[in-house]
Amino acid sequence: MINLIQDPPQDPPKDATPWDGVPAPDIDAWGQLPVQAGNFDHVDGLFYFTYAVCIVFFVIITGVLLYSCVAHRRKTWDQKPLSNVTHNTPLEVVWTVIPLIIVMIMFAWGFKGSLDMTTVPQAAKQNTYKATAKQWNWTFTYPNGTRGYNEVYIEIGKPVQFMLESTDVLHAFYVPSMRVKRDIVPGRYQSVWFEPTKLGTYHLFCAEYCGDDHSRMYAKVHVVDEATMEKEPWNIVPEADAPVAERIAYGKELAGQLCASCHKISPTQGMDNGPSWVGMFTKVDGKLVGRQREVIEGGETKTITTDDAYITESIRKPTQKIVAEEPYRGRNMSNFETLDDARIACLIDYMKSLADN
Amino acid sequence: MSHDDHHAVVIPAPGSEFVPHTVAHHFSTPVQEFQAGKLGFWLFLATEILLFGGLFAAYFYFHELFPQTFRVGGEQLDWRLGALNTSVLLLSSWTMAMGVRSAQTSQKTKTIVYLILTVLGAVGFMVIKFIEYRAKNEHGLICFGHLFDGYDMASGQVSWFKDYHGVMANVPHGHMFFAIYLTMTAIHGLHVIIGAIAILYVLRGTAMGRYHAGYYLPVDLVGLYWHLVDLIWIFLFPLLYLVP
Amino acid sequence: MTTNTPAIDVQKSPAAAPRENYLNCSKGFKSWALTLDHKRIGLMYLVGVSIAFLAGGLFALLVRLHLWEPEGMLFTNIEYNQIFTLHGAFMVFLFVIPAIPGSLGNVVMPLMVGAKDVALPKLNLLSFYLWLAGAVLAVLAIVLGGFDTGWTFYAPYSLYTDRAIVTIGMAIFILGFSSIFTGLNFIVTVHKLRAPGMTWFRMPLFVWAIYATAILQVLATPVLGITVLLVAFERLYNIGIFDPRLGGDPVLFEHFFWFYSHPAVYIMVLPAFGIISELVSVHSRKPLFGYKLIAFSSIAIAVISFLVWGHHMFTSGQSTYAMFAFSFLTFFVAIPTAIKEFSWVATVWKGSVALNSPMLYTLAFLIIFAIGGLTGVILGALNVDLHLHDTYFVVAHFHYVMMGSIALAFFAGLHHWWPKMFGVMYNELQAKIACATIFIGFNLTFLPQFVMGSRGMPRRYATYVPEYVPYHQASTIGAVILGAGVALMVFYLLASLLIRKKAKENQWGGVTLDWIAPTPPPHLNFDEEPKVVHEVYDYSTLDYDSMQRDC
Amino acid sequence: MSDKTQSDHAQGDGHAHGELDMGHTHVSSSAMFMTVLIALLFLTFITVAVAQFDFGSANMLIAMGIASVKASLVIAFFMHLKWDTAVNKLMFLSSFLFLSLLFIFTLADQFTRRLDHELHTTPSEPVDGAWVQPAKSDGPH
Repeated sequence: MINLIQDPPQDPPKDATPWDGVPAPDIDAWGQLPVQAGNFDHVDGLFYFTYAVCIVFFVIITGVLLYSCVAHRRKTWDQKPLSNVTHNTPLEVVWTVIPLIIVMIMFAWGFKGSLDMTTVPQAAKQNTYKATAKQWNWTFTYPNGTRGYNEVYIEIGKPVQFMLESTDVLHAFYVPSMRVKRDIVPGRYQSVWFEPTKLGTYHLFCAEYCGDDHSRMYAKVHVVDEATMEKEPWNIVPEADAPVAERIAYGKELAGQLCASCHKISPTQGMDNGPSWVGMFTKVDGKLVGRQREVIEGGETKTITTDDAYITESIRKPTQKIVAEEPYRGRNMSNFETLDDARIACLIDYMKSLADN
Repeated sequence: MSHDDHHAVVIPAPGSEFVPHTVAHHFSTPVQEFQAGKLGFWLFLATEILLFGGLFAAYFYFHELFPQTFRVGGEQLDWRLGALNTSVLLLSSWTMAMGVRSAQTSQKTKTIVYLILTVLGAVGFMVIKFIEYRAKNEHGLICFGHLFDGYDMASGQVSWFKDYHGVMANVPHGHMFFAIYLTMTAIHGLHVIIGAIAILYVLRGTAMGRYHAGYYLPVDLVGLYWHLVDLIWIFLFPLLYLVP
Repeated sequence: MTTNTPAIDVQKSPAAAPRENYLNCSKGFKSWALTLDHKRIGLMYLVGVSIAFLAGGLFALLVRLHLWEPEGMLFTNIEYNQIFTLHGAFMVFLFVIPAIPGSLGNVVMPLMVGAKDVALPKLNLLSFYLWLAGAVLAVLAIVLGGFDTGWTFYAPYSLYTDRAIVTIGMAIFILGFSSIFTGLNFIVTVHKLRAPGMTWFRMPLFVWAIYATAILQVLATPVLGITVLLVAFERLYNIGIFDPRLGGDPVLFEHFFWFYSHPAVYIMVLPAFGIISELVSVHSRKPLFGYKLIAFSSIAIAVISFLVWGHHMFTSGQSTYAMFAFSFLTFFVAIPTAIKEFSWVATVWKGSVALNSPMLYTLAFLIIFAIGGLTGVILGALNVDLHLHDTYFVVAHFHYVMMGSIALAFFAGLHHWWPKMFGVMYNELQAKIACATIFIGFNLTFLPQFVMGSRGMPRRYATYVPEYVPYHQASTIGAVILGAGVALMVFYLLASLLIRKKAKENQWGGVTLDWIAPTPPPHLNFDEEPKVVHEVYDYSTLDYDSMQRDC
Repeated sequence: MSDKTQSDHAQGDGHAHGELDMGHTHVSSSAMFMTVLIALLFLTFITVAVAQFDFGSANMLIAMGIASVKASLVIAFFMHLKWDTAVNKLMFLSSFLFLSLLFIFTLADQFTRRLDHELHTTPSEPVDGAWVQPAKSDGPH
């Protein structure tokens, strides 16, 4: 999981990057692609084949060009050309037909590969994850229904399918090391599949521009062995009886993943697209007091006091009570219906902990 | 420009009620000028076809996606009014053709009469369209009052689509048909108005005797534009009123 | 081909008083603002698109500087998104699309076909003012909150974002019609105003290219018009055809958008091909190799370009069958393009190659375009594209084509026809230095982006994973060098107008009608209507005195 | 090309007389226009009449067929394209060609997606869940 816990809170927000602790992937022998961590070798194959063909053609073209520029350069201002040839049918046929043949090979190779990448095998269908993209974070639902945020654990050697859904705008699911990319179109499902073949942690980028924090819409893909999968590391949430410090730490971590892209989750961290969390609770002679808020519910404006119930509702049904205060008025937060009570409780504990400083 | 009239060709007027026409400086013959204008305008009409083409593509796309919506939606339109409008437009197209013909044959009065009739056709068309729009407004299928109120989160509907009688209640995305209907007919209506204005312009020119057998290009071009407006409606009518 | 016109010119003594030309025939603001002279309109376009280019270039520099550090140096993410959108929108809609047809096409094309003016001069002026209105609206949109959608305006983000999308949409709509009218005008001109004897296969290839471009402008641009109109309607009254919440389909938007914007790539690049065809021939003093094949390949490209737009959408979830068709057809565009490149090289072969500044820009084009075109083939392959799509590899590829090829061809043409347009010569040495600087800077900017891209760096990122730092920094350094080169070019070109070093009557020894016409041309282009009797690019007819005689 | 046309222009335009045979002007008889008008109105009646019966998926084809006939009447006679120059014919009709390209590829994608789902068995039901409110304002952020 992201380790925001070690970051001292006074760090400026940008120092806590989503990709902290992810090693740079190794680069393959030819220096162009990250080392293949999946099963789609034909991408690398065709890429380098095309690459080689391109280099050959490039060398021929520029070679001839530069040679004749030197050898046939004009020495006197009225020099006549060495030849006035205007066409040479055999030559023209050759340089039409040969490229045609080459590109047809590339086409067939590429199309076969893409069929392989878009046709999901049975094994992968039995191991289907759901990846929900929203501005600007990822929610992963595991085959057993448990959830994780902005990072996903998959088992090595086990084909996996991702059902992709977006709840707002276009996003794209892109894991360079696996060579898979698919736009996520709101309003319908897309899917990608691959078979992780190499242990490690890999980048998952959003590759389709999706707004303000597009470049921070990032998730970690952990390829792990069966033993680790059974521990369900993504699903370890401190229970109600856990020490409060641990719950606060987890809440801060979660806030960094899910909320910081819109809310100020601490004086120094987070964007200002939504109401700030700072001052949400204040300490009045040792007792926590929630902030008074002007909210619009069903058209009419009312004043409410911030409490656990209100926070839970605003997380699950953000459109229920909309903050009337400018500039947040009229801006709607994408909902987190699926966020479970334990996690929300930790978030609330973290919010309350902000009252201390 | 000023000093190139050394090359101007002048077409004499066929009669006293007409004025002669001077060919533009960069053309050597009137035929060249005429054909340049004609070709240019045909190309412009081609762009108009493709402009509407986008809308038609959208229509077919969603007709395939939500056939039910389009069927029920189409039933809400009054095909009688549609047919009437088609006839009006066809008639005005005929008067326009006759108008051009009279201009070609230097019959000033006839040209004027036919052009006026065409404009009346345009007005009639817009009046009938207005009656249709008003009906849609009353049934809450297109509430022009709320047209720009945007998307209503609570109902998950657009605010101009109220559907008082619940006719579209059990089809998906009921507003879609009316959105496309409104957009297509509105853009077409805009062309009708522009066409009418253009006709009024050549009407003025005709009254001043500018157009005659020797030079009637503007009348001809406005005629082409008007026929295109007719052409588009010929497709809009069955697609919106009959097929669904 | 020659006409009886130069025969007269030869008799003229160099000492004669300055001949009346289109620049000095009438004076005052009105004589320019209301001019119907295609050459003056062309110059106004030249000024306009140059300003747009410099503005777009400035935004590009800001983008590159911001990306010096992985967490960004200058802007917040929100600001960055606006800056790169501005860069894209300005460069594409205000510079690359109108640049060559609007400026050089306007000035040179009627000269080349031996016409007194374009067929519809008033429409020509109108399309310039439409361009101006579009530019003003675009600037207005920045004031009204800017736009942060990327130049592609993909739905549904462009429907939801709280920005001046309607305003910029209208700007693009208007610019579209400016482009349509220019194209329409050129088609009519080529069809109806060719000089006697100027048969289709005696037309210089620049005219062929402009003609093919014009067809694309007329037939593709309306679809862009209706698309931006529909986006505006979506924002105004929620039609819902692009809005997934209302049953709409964002992929439909992509289809509409790319139906225009892929042909638009050829609207941009075909005129560049035309310029290069001219320059390669003139500066090698050799008839163009495979004239007819190049002419036809222009038309072929124009038509095929309508059939390949789906290759921008391989990851968008269009059906596999559509992907099959689009990928297959995409590879076919490679062929006519390759034919052109080969023919140009074959033209230089055994020519009398003058290594002057226009030719250096041309050579730079030929090399850069080879890279741009070839990397396009890599992207055409379906499975590889699934990896490279929306990465910096794509960014580098289309910059090699759009900036590297089109802008360089534009510069080449500018240097080639500068003496014709103004009757003055710029400083050759400075020109060569600038060309070298631009070439080096450009490659340093974009070669690292290929590597970044294939290693997985997605585009439109305000902040990035630290492992890409060296490539981004190399790219930024390159961008600064490139900027310096462009600055130098602007400097000496403007300086040449003040120094007024007289150009030759026929500076480079061209034999097409544009060089037969007096330099600078009179208001009606030719002293008397040219009669074309020779084949095109027949250098045996070259009148060498005119290369020596001051204009 | 009728002699009448020639004489129409002979007065206006002497020296370019040879080019007059390029059919840029053609004066059709009123009778012909009237016939076309009647045909158009009749076809309108037909298409309405036919629409009263349901031929299922054929409805679209029939209606579009009739509409195309009407359209070609308007183009050929009212718009004189029948007598116009070859290049004008080419330019105008090519717009329909390119229009068909837009239709074919755009719709082909839509129509083949169903097959696509059979091929990859990807569910196609729409995503449920919340949406980000679209910004109506076109003003500053």
